[in-house]
Amino acid sequence: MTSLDTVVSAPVIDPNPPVINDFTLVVATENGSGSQTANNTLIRAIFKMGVPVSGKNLFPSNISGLPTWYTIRVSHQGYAARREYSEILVAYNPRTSDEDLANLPAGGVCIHPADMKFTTPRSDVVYYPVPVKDFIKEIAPPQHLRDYITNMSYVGVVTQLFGISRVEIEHALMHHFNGKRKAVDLNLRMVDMAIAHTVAHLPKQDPFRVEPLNKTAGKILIDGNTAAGIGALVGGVGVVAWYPITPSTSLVDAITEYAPKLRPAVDDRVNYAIIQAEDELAAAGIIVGAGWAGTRAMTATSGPGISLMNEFGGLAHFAEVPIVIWDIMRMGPSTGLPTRVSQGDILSAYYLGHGDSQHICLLPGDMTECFAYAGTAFDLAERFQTPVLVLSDLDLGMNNWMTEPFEYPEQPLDRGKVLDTGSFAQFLADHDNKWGRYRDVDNDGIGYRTIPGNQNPRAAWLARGTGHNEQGVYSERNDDWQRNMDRLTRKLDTARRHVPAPVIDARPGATVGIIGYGSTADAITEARDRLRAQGIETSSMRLRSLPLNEDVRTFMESYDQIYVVELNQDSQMLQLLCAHAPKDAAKLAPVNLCDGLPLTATFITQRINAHRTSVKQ
Amino acid sequence: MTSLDTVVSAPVIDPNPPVINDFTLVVATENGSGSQTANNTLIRAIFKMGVPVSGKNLFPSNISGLPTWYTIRVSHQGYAARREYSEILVAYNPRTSDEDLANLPAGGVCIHPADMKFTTPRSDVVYYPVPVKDFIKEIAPPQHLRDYITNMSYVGVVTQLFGISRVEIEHALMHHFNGKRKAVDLNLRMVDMAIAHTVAHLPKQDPFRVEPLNKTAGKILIDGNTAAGIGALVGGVGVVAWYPITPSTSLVDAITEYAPKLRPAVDDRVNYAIIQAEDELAAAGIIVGAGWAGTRAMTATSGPGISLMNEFGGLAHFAEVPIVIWDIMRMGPSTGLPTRVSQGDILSAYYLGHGDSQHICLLPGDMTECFAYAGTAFDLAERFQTPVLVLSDLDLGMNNWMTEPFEYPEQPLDRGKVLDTGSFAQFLADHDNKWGRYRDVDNDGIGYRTIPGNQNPRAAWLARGTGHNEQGVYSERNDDWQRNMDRLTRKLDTARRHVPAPVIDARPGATVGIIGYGSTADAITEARDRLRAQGIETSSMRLRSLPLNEDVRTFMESYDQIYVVELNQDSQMLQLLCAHAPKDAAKLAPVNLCDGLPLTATFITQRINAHRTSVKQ
Amino acid sequence: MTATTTRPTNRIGLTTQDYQGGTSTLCAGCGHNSITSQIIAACYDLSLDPATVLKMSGIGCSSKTPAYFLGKSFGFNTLHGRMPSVTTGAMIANRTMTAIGVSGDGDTGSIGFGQFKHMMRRNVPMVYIVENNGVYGLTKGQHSATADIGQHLKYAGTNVLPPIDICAEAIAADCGFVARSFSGDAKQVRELIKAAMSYEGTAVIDIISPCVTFNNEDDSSKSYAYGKDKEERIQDIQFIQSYEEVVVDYEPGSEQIVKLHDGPTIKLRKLNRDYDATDRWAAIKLLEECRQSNIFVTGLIHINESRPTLQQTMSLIDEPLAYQTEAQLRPSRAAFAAVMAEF
Amino acid sequence: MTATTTRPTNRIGLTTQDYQGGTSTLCAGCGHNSITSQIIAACYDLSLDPATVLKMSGIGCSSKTPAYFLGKSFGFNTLHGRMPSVTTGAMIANRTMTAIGVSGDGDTGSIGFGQFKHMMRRNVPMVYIVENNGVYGLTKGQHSATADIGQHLKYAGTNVLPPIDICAEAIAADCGFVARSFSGDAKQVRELIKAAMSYEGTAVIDIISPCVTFNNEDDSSKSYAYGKDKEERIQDIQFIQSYEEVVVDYEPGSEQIVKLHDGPTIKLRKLNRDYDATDRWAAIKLLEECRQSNIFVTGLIHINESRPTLQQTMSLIDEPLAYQTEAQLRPSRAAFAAVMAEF
Ligand SMILES: Cc1ncc(C[n+]2csc(CCOP(=O)(O)OP(=O)(O)O)c2C)c(N)n1
Ligand SMILES: Cc1ncc(C[n+]2csc(CCOP(=O)(O)OP(=O)(O)O)c2C)c(N)n1
Ligand code: SF4
Ligand code: SF4
Ligand SMILES: [Mg+2]
Ligand SMILES: [Mg+2]
Repeated sequence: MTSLDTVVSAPVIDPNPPVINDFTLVVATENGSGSQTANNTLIRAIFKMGVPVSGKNLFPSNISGLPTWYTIRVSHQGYAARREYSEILVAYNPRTSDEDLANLPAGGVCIHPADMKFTTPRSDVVYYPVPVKDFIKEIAPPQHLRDYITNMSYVGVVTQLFGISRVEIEHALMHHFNGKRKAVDLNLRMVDMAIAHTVAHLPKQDPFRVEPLNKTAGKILIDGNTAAGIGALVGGVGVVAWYPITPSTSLVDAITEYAPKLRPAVDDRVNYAIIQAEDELAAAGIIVGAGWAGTRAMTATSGPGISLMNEFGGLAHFAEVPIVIWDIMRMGPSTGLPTRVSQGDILSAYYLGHGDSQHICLLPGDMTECFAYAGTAFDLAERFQTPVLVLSDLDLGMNNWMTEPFEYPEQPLDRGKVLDTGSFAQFLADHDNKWGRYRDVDNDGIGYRTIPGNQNPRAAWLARGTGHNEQGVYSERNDDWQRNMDRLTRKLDTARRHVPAPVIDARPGATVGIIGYGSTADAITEARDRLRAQGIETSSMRLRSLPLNEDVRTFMESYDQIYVVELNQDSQMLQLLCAHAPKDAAKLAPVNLCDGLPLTATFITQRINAHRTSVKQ
Repeated sequence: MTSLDTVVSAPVIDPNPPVINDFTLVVATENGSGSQTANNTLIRAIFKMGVPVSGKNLFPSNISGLPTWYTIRVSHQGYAARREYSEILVAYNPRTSDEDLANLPAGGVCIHPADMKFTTPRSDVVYYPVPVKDFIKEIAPPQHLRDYITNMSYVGVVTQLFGISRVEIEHALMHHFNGKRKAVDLNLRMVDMAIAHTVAHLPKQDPFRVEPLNKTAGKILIDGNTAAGIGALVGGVGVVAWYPITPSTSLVDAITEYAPKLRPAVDDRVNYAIIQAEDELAAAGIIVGAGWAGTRAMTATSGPGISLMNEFGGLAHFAEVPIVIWDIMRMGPSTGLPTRVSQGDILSAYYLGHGDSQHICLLPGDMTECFAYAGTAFDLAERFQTPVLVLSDLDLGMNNWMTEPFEYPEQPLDRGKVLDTGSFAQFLADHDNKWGRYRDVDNDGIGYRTIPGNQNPRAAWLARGTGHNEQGVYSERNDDWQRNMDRLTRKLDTARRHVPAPVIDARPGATVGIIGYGSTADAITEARDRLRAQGIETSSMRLRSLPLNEDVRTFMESYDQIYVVELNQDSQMLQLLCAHAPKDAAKLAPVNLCDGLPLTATFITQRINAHRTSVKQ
Repeated sequence: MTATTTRPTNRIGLTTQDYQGGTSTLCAGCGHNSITSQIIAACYDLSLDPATVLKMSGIGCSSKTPAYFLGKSFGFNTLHGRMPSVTTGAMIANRTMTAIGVSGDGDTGSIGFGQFKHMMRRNVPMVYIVENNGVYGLTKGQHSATADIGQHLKYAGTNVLPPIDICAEAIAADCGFVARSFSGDAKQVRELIKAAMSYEGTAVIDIISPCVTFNNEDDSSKSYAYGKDKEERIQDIQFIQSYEEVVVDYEPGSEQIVKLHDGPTIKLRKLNRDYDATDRWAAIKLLEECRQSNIFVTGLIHINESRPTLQQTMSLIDEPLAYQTEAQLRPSRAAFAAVMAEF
Repeated sequence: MTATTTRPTNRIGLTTQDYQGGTSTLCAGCGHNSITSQIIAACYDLSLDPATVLKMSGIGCSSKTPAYFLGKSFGFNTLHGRMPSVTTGAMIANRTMTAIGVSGDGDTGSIGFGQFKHMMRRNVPMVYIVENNGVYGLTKGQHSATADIGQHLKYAGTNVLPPIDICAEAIAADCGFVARSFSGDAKQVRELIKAAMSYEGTAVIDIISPCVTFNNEDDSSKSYAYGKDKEERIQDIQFIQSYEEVVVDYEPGSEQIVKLHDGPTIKLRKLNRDYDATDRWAAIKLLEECRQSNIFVTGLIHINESRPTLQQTMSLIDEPLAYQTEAQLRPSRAAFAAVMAEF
């Protein structure tokens, strides 16, 4: 799409032999034109044929009329990362058609409306023109559905050309329209018209083919925000307060959508609250109030919202109130690129608030973790009586990923050390009749908490962001302050041992380590396969949380050269790793990109190879 | 004052020989009781006797009635750091008198109202009772001045007992009351009555003496906020927007006070604006608007305000708007201890905003720098078109420090690369008729800026926090984004070479390095003297700014063991140093305190000695 | 040592002692301290179980006061200007609590203005007291947003901006309980607090509460002298609990009776004005009139019980969300499986 | 190729082209686009020098529009809800500029509510347009704070909270120029913008501006259908520049003439109502009446020229602070020495 990508020069594609289940297709349209239905239909049909597939939507930050690209990667190996180029182009956006065409590799495929003009047509590309206007004239859909139906024409052509199952297309439409036959039929008419046209007029001239496989059986396709929304409901969420912001909005939308199914109302009354606040400060305030009062409370936001939540993050940390903040990271600084991915909030989130504060952060790397960490975040927040930030990103959150279906959790909710009226009395009996909100009874830094409504007259305390002693009483004494800070440090150290451990893939003989986290996991896997093919064996560590722990130090000790892969400008995780393991800090080299696009395996291998060359010299 | 301090066990003091110009006196009163006049009088009188002196006020976060301690350190060596204990106590607060007495070293001195009862009187302390009530009865001051005049009684006793010049006391009062004879006389009456009483009834039983010296000639006593306020006016400030918060308020008060003198109104109209905003978000917004429009705009705040300024910090960084933010650091997290010192905002300030952003931060370490950096901050902000944060603290900002008087700046204001209507035309002529707000013409990362009012029809641009190209036009292209981020990185690297360099004191033969910054400078100096006496020679580096530069790496390379001294819990600067110089990161050891009190030399030496012992074992 | 005197107790057997908090650290004579006393008195009179009360505040001298009353109640001294949102969250999480919040004019009118307005819009059940002294006490005497035009302060100089009228803003935001009082008017403060605590939605009480240290010059509309001289009560207010077996007799015309949801009654005896507190339009008129003529009216300015509370609009269950058990919180396996099957 | 047609020019020789900006990326049919056109038309009519105008905005579809008009003017697309503070700073720094800001109902009524109110309190000179569609356009269709009770949206469901009335809030904040219009009423929008740009303090124009994508159902009070059917103009408004040599004749009784500070005139021809826009109390009444009866009145609701602007209250010099030279900014050596001698 842009020149940066073209540093990876596109290969020349041979029309023979067939390329089966290993290519990428990009659909160029305008947003607001309803291409999402078409794209979802295609991706689902391929997926249901048993072929691993993933979809990434590159869309603008406006409502309609601007260029959008949807990339569908078909990969029998199961690679889901972005690639620099796509072999197949559906050029349905006249405003970008020239650039889109230019980006095709030689031997690539261009499907386009018959009336589209290219300024510099290429001779090394296969064209499949589609008489879209004629189709539309014939079908004459209602005006408001026109754009949607139009897009179904490329679904038909693609289906026929690449061997996608017509049956699965129909199933996908049935799924999309919740079985509404009328809608399905209208769409199918266009699909079939396009199939018929393709059969009759568009002889196959390219090598690309989808063939049924058995690699998706039992799996589902889902986006991370939906996974997280369902996960939050399964995880016992009580209060969601939020303020709309891309790309986090769909997470709350998912909660709203699935709550009635997962937590059905009784007599029209519900046991959860979803409240749209007036801004992110208020959203944070509401969950701080709700968390303090004893519910599992969460918000979802993105960079600008994180900036606005600093003060409340610090309060929750210091008053020790459990809250969960999902940050679906988008490209910053500032308003930045609202619809582009980044991992740029690592430092902002970890250090949220002024003064000394380091927070538990979870770093989901796949759909299962997006789902599971929604519950884990609540468990950790309540266990450690503290904010937990879940740092997902736009790529994980808004794109379609293949995954095993989620499992119903077997562990009970961990509500942490909460004393109700009954257990409070027992606690006093067991502890010399002494209780203080912030007393470190168990030497793990975590006090015993009571919540409003506790009937014991001694159970109440006044939460505050000001200095306090173990009883929670205001104190300006320097020893009270230092002792409290030391306890908070101890608490973080306890947390260090409880947060999700990194996933380490240690390969015998590897001297090179790769550290990554979050949505770059697939690109790293693919890159490691390629490096191995090149003769470079690597071990990898996928971080899944902050604070960093001993495993991380051990991994860093074990390799001579370690690459830290991340999607930000300042190598933020690398900075944290340096401070965490100073002894091995010098081994770290950044493999970082900050251009708003999901990472590719090629970027990683190129950077690693370049670095190895430069070191050798 | 508190148990933490007592880990340093107080020495036993001999009544003989005399201890001259080397002791600390602490005045315990209630706040709101007007003791500030009394304390300032004492400190100024000693200072004018040519004896180095410093004062530190330990006051509560309320308005009146709570315990307050004012410590006056008299030191012929010129040490100005806090000490763990004071030899002389003025015990004027009945609510803390027992604890205060307990904290006196054996052989210490206790001056107290005659009617004060101590629960556990000590026999190893010298008492000087003062019949305060009798004095007051005799003087019968107006009711609203009662507390003030009462406090003058200890001024008299201290004056007489320790040999402070009565003439200088009078001068100090004249200074304080702006020469208002009536006020001076009323106060002097009490002082003289107390002197007379001391002469008659309180024979000297302790060794402490102030004797005239010549070590303060030409110097002044001032606090850092006043220095900064004057500095801002000298530095050409145009707009100050702020929201009241301790301990930054007095900085803006100083601007308000000195503006009419330094920037006198013409026809009752002024060329500066001081505006109290409705909160810190608005204060930040106002200076962003004012900086963008071309003035030197600043705010002063503290931790909670910094938290609220994250979003605007990111906008100013990314839209490249010059603003200056003074953070007079107090103890956090959260509301924390509003009247206690800390260096806890290093990371919050450096990384202010979400996404990738690292800001220029200045770290004044003395009064001269508080003054000078007010101008430097504007110069850097305009030169680099970016926010500059000045990280002072409560100790620097609100306490009295001895300093050389400030010098009128010899350098002109650096307004950076601003093109007005005339120079814009010239720029076009010189540059192929091309200009773009964010074009890196000079390869230093800094574009040429125009400000509203420029008459050239091509000079206008739309500032924004969203993605933009070199023209400042909205862009979502990944190459535009990455190129812009790379330029910002380049700009930071340019800044690295322009910000105030660290002050290095490299001693021959030293293998130990000490890194510090800000208000801990005096404690470090004193600690190094003591370590030297112990046989441990050290070199030191006082950091004066972020981003860190090459000098820092060189210093870190040069020593085997390096201690990083700071007033925070998480060793924040140490973390930055690790990331800056990974090769030498393992050499760093923290000497950090987070208890709200100014640092003492003893804390540093103890921690260093303990660390050396532990390493040896 | 002395004979044990039995302190009087209220309906649930508690003494005023049981409603006390820590020792105040405010200045002697601060108006806020009087309000603290009336909160204690009101809660005692109402026989409130301290375990059912939430004490909330922002930051400021005023916001410190929850530490000085109801020592047996949970509370949250939040952030500057952010009491509304935190209380909103707490009251959603546990709708069975009664929330009483104390804020300052700076806390509410400056930094917290947006949250204040949106809380009222949502009708979050809470008593919201503004201890209004026209000044920032805790940061030592800057003008606040409720300062009179021309108000002169020692350090801050003369205020040039028009004051925000807390009550007028509350009415504009459709708040259903809007009152104004004076910290020197102990009885009125107490009765208003009792009525407010018995009201179902957001109840705002703007109480002029002099700052003796920074803004008590006689010409300040926030001074004791001004309050004492200029206060004009709209009504004599009396709060009558539902269990009080008195027949609430009243003289129609000169008295107005407002029945609250759960039975208690507010009896308003009209004074100089013929004023109907249930008439929103009358309230708007009254406030505008008083603004124009600089009249300091106190009393129950407006009451409206028709707006649903936030928890009602959200269709929450009656029990506290906070007390839901795992069985209630976690979806059934069947429901979960059904959702999974959608993908 | 074709014969050069001379476009009409205004008094300073510019064509409408000179007031255009980039191509709009809003949805076709969006109300905001019409307002953009009227801003362009108004500036052209006023013969404003683009170099003297500041275009300001927050974040939202509405806030994108400054990119689509006055391409030769400086501007700042700030943060969500923060246009007021940034504009305040800019207008202090350079009081010679004329600021026109565009915000949305979410930008102003939700996140930006506090800043909005405080800007009016300060009387920051600027035209503040709220492109009010009752919905968050850019984040795809959530209810905003101006949404009608009962407003139903595809994804967000039904709104249960009472709407904020931008004009009523402006009047409560003592704003001296308060108007309401409808993006479909091009002429009124244009005349109001011209009047507002000639007004000295904060001028708020609340313009109903339908979001065709998310909130244009006929029953929405923010839809085209509603606006067209229900609009009731209070007056016919005509803006007359000072240099226009017309004798402003008017019919007393049925017309009202408002003279602005630097000479221009607003002529208001009364329609159904006998309405005096200079009467603040009348404005309050009108808005309350319309609120109660769901009437969509448009026109100049209130004008008051007596409040000093922020720069006046701050006693700023006439020249831009931003243009002060080093000699003006840096204290004299003598003054500096005198201050140093104080210590
Ligand atoms: C974010 C933030 N900004 C500033 C402050 C400093 N501050 C503390 S209290 C206060 C004003 C208090 O005024 P008001 O609400 O009127 O209360 P009062 O002290 O007068 O009762 C301010 C500005 C703070 N604590 N937090
Ligand atoms: C701090 C912050 N929070 C949230 C957002 C996301 N956001 C962008 S525009 C918008 C709402 C816009 O609504 P409105 O002001 O009514 O403008 P419209 O799009 O309807 O014209 C929101 C919530 C943001 N950009 N910044
Ligand atoms: S400063 Fe004013 S508001 Fe604060 S406690 Fe003292 S009298 Fe009360
Ligand atoms: S979404 Fe609505 S407000 Fe936004 S551009 Fe489209 S029509 Fe306009
Ligand atoms: Mg106040
Ligand atoms: Mg809107």
